[in-house]
Amino acid sequence: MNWKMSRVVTTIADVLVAPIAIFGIYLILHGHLTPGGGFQGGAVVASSTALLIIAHGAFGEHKKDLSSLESTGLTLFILLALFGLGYTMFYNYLAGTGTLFGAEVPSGINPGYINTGGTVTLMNIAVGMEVIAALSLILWMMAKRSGSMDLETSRSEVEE
Amino acid sequence: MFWIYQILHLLVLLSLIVTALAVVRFKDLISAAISLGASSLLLSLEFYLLRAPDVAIAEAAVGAALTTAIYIFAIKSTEREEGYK
Amino acid sequence: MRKSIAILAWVVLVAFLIVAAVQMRDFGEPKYDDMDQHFLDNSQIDDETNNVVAAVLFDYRGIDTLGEATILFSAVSGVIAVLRKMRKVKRGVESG
Amino acid sequence: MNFSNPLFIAVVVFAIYILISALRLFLGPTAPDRTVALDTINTLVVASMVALGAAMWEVLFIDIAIVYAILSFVTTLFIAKYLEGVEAS
Repeated sequence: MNWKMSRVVTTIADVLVAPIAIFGIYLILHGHLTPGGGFQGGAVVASSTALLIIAHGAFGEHKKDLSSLESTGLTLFILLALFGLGYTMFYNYLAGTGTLFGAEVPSGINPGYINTGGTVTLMNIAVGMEVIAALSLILWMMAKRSGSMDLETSRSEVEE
Repeated sequence: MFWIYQILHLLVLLSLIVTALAVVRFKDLISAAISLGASSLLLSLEFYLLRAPDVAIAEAAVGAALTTAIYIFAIKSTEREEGYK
Repeated sequence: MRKSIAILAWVVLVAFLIVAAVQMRDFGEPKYDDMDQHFLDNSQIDDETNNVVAAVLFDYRGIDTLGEATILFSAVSGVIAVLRKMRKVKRGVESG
Repeated sequence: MNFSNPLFIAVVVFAIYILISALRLFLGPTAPDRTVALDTINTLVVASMVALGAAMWEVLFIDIAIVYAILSFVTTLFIAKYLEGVEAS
């Protein structure tokens, strides 16, 4: 596994990375309306990272960036939970107040609006940040430290 | 016509048993990883049939893609054949 | 001896599974469903979300999600701690 | 749900094909055979998910089929790269 993949795979991976990441971000942002949420969307975005790693190799030094992104997500999640502590923990203090993500939902069956949800939407984003960073970091560390993904040689040089 | 849904469950669960048995029985670890991916995919289809789309997405993303990738990195770093040494 | 113990354990496990499968109730009919009906009725009023699963996951049962996120964090910490010094060893033993 | 929809019969046929492919995955002598069986199972699962989403009249269930189709490509790519490395070396 010490060579780059062929040009067909590299091009297809480059084309496919953006739709996968956008679909994962859609799953995260619409977590309070459709099936999905922070964990599922984060896993989909992390699989786009896996596609990049398999096509181009585990290049660069991203350990500190990913680690700090993960810590930021978890801290944001805990802070959002703790801000509702005047009532109980995880109290949804933004729902229906008209501020950020605070619009009111008409009762009954309706298609749903993105500007609702209160802290649920923000917690989806926080958990999504954490899961993206955590799964990407696990994959990247495994690929990098196993020593098999440096990708300094191309395939034809290996065959010769 | 509800029996057609029951037949669907039966077929998917039977395939799940076949692939899960393959995971345990294979000595070739890469074949076991492939079988684990197939088992995870069929488990996701079963969640889909039970109308739990959230769990189906999570199972497909984590079980099928990321776990297989991590297992293949681990097999690449160690040995392919299972054995006692 | 080991084989007979294994067969005995297998028989006991299969017996318990058969008893559990016979006693299982139909899908979608749990024994207690008071909380389910409360969630279905009140999630649009309490949380302003249309997805009841998201409301349960992040508001009613938020502590469980916090535990899940903490487990993921500790898993990543374990991976980093295990794989941190592997590079030095690889450099000393083999090249590439 | 209306179970008299003919799409359910199509999904039952897909499930029979999935069972046959799972048997090939169990019996296949080499790892490339099993990879091809896994890819066949992936395609059949995506097709049955789309058919079930049409039969159950749920638009959102198509999203899962899209996720599935994308992620199965990544899985197959990983396995193929490992097998390629083994055969070359």
